[in-house]
Amino acid sequence: MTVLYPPSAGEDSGTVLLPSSEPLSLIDAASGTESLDASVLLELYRHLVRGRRFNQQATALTKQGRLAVYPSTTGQEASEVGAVLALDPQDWLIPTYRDTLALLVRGVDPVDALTLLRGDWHSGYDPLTHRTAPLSTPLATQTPHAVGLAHAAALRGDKLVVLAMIGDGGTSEGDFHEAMNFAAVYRSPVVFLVQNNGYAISVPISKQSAAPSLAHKAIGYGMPGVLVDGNDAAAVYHEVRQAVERAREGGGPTLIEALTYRIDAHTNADDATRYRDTAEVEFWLQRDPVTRMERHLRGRGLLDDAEVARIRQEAEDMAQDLRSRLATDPSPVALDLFDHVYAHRTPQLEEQRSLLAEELAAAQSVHADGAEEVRR
Amino acid sequence: MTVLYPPSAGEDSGTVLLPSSEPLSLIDAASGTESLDASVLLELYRHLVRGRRFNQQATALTKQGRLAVYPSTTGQEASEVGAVLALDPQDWLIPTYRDTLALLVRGVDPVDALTLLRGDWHSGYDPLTHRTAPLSTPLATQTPHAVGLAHAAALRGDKLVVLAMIGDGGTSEGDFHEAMNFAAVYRSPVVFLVQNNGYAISVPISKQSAAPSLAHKAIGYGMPGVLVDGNDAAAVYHEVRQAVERAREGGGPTLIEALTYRIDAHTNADDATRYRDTAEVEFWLQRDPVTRMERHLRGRGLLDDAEVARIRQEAEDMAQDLRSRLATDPSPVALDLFDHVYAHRTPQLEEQRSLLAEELAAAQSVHADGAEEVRR
Amino acid sequence: MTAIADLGTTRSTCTASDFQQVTMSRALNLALQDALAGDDRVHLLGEDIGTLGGVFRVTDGLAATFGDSRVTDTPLAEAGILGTAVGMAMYGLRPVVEMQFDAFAYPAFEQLVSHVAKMRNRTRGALPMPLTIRIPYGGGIGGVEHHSDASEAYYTHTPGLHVVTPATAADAYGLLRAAIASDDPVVFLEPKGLYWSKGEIDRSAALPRLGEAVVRRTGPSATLITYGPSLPVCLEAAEAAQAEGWHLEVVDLRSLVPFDDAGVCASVRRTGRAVVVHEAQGFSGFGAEVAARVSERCFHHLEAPVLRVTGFDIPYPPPMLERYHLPDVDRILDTVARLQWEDSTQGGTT
Amino acid sequence: MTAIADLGTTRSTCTASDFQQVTMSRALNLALQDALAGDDRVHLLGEDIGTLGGVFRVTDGLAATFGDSRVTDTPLAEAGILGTAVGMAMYGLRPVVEMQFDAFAYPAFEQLVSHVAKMRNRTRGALPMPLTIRIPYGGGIGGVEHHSDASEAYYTHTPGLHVVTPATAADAYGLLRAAIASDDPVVFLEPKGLYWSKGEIDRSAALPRLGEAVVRRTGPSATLITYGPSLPVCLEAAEAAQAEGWHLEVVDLRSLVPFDDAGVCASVRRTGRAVVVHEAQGFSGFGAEVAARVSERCFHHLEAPVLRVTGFDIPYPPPMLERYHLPDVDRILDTVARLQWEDSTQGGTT
Ligand SMILES: Cc1ncc(C[n+]2csc(CCOP(=O)(O)OP(=O)(O)O)c2C)c(N)n1
Ligand SMILES: Cc1ncc(C[n+]2csc(CCOP(=O)(O)OP(=O)(O)O)c2C)c(N)n1
Ligand SMILES: [Mg+2]
Ligand SMILES: [Mg+2]
Repeated sequence: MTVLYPPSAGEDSGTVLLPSSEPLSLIDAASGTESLDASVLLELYRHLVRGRRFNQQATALTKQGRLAVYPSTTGQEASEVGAVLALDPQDWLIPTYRDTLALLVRGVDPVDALTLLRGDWHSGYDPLTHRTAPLSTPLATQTPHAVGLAHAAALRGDKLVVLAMIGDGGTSEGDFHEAMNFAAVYRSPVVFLVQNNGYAISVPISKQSAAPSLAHKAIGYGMPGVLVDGNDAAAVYHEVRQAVERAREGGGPTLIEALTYRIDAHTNADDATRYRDTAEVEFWLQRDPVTRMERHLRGRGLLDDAEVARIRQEAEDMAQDLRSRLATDPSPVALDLFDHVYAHRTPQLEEQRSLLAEELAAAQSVHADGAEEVRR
Repeated sequence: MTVLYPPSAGEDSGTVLLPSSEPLSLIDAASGTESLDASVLLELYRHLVRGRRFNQQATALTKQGRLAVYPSTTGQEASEVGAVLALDPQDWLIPTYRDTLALLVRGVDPVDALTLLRGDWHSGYDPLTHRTAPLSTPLATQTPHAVGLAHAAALRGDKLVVLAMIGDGGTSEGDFHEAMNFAAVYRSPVVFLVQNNGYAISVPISKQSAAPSLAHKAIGYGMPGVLVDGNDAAAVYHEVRQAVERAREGGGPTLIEALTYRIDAHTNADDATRYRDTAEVEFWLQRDPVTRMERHLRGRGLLDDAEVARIRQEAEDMAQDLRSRLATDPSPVALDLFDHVYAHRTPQLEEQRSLLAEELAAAQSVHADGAEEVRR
Repeated sequence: MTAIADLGTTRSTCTASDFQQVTMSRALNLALQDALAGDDRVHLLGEDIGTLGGVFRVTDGLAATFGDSRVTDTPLAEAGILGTAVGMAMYGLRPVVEMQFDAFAYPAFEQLVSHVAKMRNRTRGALPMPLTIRIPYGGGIGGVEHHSDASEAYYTHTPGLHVVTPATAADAYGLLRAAIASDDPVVFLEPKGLYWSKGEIDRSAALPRLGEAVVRRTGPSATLITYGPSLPVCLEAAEAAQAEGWHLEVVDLRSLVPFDDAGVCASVRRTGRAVVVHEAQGFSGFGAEVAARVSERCFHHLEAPVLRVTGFDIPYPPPMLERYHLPDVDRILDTVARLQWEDSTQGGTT
Repeated sequence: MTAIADLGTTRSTCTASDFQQVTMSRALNLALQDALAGDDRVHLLGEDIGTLGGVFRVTDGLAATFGDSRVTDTPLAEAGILGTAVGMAMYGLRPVVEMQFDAFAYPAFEQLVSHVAKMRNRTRGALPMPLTIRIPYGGGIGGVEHHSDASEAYYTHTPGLHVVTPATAADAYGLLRAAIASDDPVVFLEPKGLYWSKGEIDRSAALPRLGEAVVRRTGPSATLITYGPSLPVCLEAAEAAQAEGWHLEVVDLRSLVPFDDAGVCASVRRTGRAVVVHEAQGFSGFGAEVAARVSERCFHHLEAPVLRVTGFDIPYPPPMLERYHLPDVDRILDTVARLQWEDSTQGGTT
């Protein structure tokens, strides 16, 4: 009879789950990251450069009206890149709304990754091919999906791990709590990555949480919490990789807080000067994740000017390709609106589809007549 | 410029918030509780005896069909009584659905406390007089109310503290998480008391949480967490009192987990043998909160047979009074259904009220005629 | 009262046979059992559904038979449950979620509206949501507040969901099997007041198609359009109406979404008069949709406006007052009496 | 297009005067400012409403003026925000909550339905909920999914709530002040597509009574019944309809709950024909309630069934397709054309 509770909780049962008290493992002094292969570091760098260029290009495209909106991850590339590269192909990625860059790292075509933000459909890539869920706009709601997917895979005996991404603000939502708890109770193979970029739109982390760190939240669920320098791609990669491996071996979920900073405004529509000063941004520009990695690799002799130029050119080509492919507006088909609501259209949707089809045909014939638009 | 995060989190920032590693301060060995006044202990005892008798009586009344349902706190009296007595009159109590006993301790008339469960209205006491919210049936939803109330009082400069009660199962709900976080961020004067009675209906705590204790959850919000023996009224009183005083002095919220056990089934409608064995119940009967307090008081020479008899008689009188006052069915007024939906009835409710009034009048006249009930 | 259980022709019952006389609760239990046995992608999730067998015993014995990985007690968090089920569906499973009571499904509202209902559409069909969400609903069982809500209108207004509700044991079995087999999310509303009503089920019959109403009683005078918990009271009213010379037709919608326009309109065109009956508060309720579309589609056949008998626009009453709120035979007949019989020959059609 | 801003008579504007020509966003801002200044129990809570002034700038400058204890940035958790506001209301304050977008109010659904709407009734009036819940709603602004839902029907079906939506700057000011002054909870739906439309407000006028519709344009042929974001398009349609010989009356409901039966029916009895127009998906939408009650109450005055022009029964479309979904002038006129004009003299009443 085991009625005593907590059954096996010794004196340190809480303490061991706490994040290390030296969370900021700066890249140059990193212990675990030293062991990373040069090829991994170079791959991280390549994606950082590409990611930065993508962020710049996408932001530029909003100014040209080619994208409805773009939430940039400039400054957060290390977290986006490091976390996603730590996954194996069979693993799943469950991103939040800001993670367009994570999609790219996962292999999604940049144009398809931008469908939501361009506005031609809600999601533009095949989630099954890429093992990547659609970007989740309602904050934190994606985290229980990650648990369910991981749980399902575990039930089926498939050894895959799910990476759930979320922002600091998102951790305040009830869904995050419920997902963390389910994952811990089911010991599901999920890695929760919180990118703490200091703000939820205008609200600073100090108004969002009074916890010593967001990683400390892990302890209340009985899972390990890790605080990592989110501007250090190698450190993020290393910590996520460790958590992924633990999860894959049946060790259950982990919460990782990556401490980073959103250099751009919340989206192109936001005016960040309303709520933060430039000195703060300057401070974080000093810790730029792309520059840091480049400096580190050069310092270790793993990167020279020629390679940098080659990688930059590759990123430039991607940007150029993106520009040209987004230069024309897509023509989404209006009648598609009715085709995926259900597996089969209901009689009501048939009727409504016919109505729209008639309207379109009428408009078409007016157009064909070359006449002024008149009442259908 | 303070962009480093966590700004002041030192090595022990998490550890200090952890519950003590010796959580079960058994009454006989309690340190803090030794300092309690004898009068407090006797008052606790009186309420324990009364509470136990109330639980028995209410359960009996369900069998007689006088109550629709009763969720008993037999076995949990120490937590109900100890926590509520720790409040001052100006403080507020925000109970969850099981806490009928807490209402009594707060001074609510037993019949009024039972209105919800008797079924004549949703709540039967004046929340303002008693500074006690209605029993909250949707689990955990009451916890943000507690924060709002405490926050409002703090904004108005009123030094009151709010006690929010919740069960172990309720802590899994998102609303609990959101409330804890808001309370911590606003440093609101709230004490969250989780009665961990081992089960949420049939679901044992081991399926509810993987945390070392529920008190550990406090750390993820940056508030102190306390694990207390929930079958020790003095210990509960002591810990809640300390948290209340800290909150009143501006020290912010506290999470207290009271480890206890639900001796009866979930409600009279439940069959607990489906999910737990009697040996488990037996184990907890050994730790009966009423007996323990009695033994303790007798051991300290604070209680003798005469006083025990007097207190038991007082409880018996309360039960007798309850029985007789519940012996007849109340006659709630049907037309009241329309009177409190809004401050003023809408035209639609006026119409609907007239319809019902006509129906009632028609039924009445049929009745007056002594005729068989026929179509109105 | 014409009990729902009396509807079918009674055959001799034998445990091993496909035909069984059972309560609705048992019919649902058998549907779950057969679905679990028939498809290993079916997983049940919910509060107290395992060892306890659910507070209404609908999942009784299933965890013992299929194990807790198929029939899983979850932590107490409805958004978490439904969100987890979404993830499981993304992986190709067919989760069946139990919400313990109607009002306790509200915490999952965002998951339902923003994900369950939209995931297929969002991904152009790549991530269908073959989820079933079982919700006991409605009153009449003396439940305290939050235990008797009739919340169907919230769901019927949410594109991407099917909304189904049985009124007989046979439909409970058949429609639940069909819901689980559906590639789309189905909100399956179980009239808790009818859990212990009995009827005959046939476990070998072909599954019904979702979206078809059924005429439970024919009659030329007027049509009562109803569903779920209100079917028995409508049948009782129809029986009583005969004394007044009204021969009422009773249509059981069964599927609120998709809606059976053809079936409903055929009946109303026959009778020329219609009353919609449901327990939920009337304002902006599902009855409004029924009345609006029947009025629009059968306008020239209508001898009188389509009337509604519904709960009042108030929070669900406490147990001792619920009978004043719920549609009853008298209120239905009073309403039928207002169908402007003076204007035309009774039961006449155009 | 007959812009909403053109409705009032224009007076000379001067900053210090009570009359101002302002955007709806600014009108709301002024209403909040005046409410905060006039009653120290008024507190604003929401995401980004402080320093940022809200994503639509409705709370711009208020935190600076009144301090963050009156205008408070909350953590990101809508149930927590509304639940906190419930507690504040219990203590006698008058919280005004901002939900950032329509679909992001869903996490607070349980708090809204099970507490905000029911607390007064539960306690026989002892704990009223003088709460205002501001929700920007509707589409037409090119928002990505979850940013354009028209969720009014969920709220109108919930007894205990008032549901109000302005379509002009003047109503935005007046109705919001009235909502905050109300002793009952008001879901205040702000048509986000009209935030930048202009109109004249009068800060010294008496507050409007909640529950009164207004006729925005008179005409004998048929009544367009609408509200919020669809008012401008209805007025435009009415203008265009003149070319076809139809003189349309346009009723702006303003208050969905309580509903102005008298006002609406008076118009429909005058015209004999009605079309209900709203952005939300039609099925089980608020238009169903309007159509059902108008059909019931004006049955003998109706020359044609009450028709509806609404969004389709689909998840809100992506930005590039939203124009196909939203009611537009052509679709309204096509629908007016279906009002069976052949049966009677145009614009005739019975
Ligand atoms: C449930 C919900 N509430 C509100 C919003 C509106 N919103 C979009 S982004 C955002 C801030 C998110 O902050 P954080 O989680 O820190 O992520 P970040 O933007 O910093 O990447 C808000 C409030 C939303 N998308 N979903
Ligand atoms: C939101 C919500 N979900 C489900 C229920 C149904 N329900 C009532 S009590 C209960 C178990 C509660 O367990 P716990 O929180 O441990 O409290 P206890 O019953 O042990 O006092 C459940 C699931 C509810 N009341 N509210
Ligand atoms: Mg952030
Ligand atoms: Mg419990």
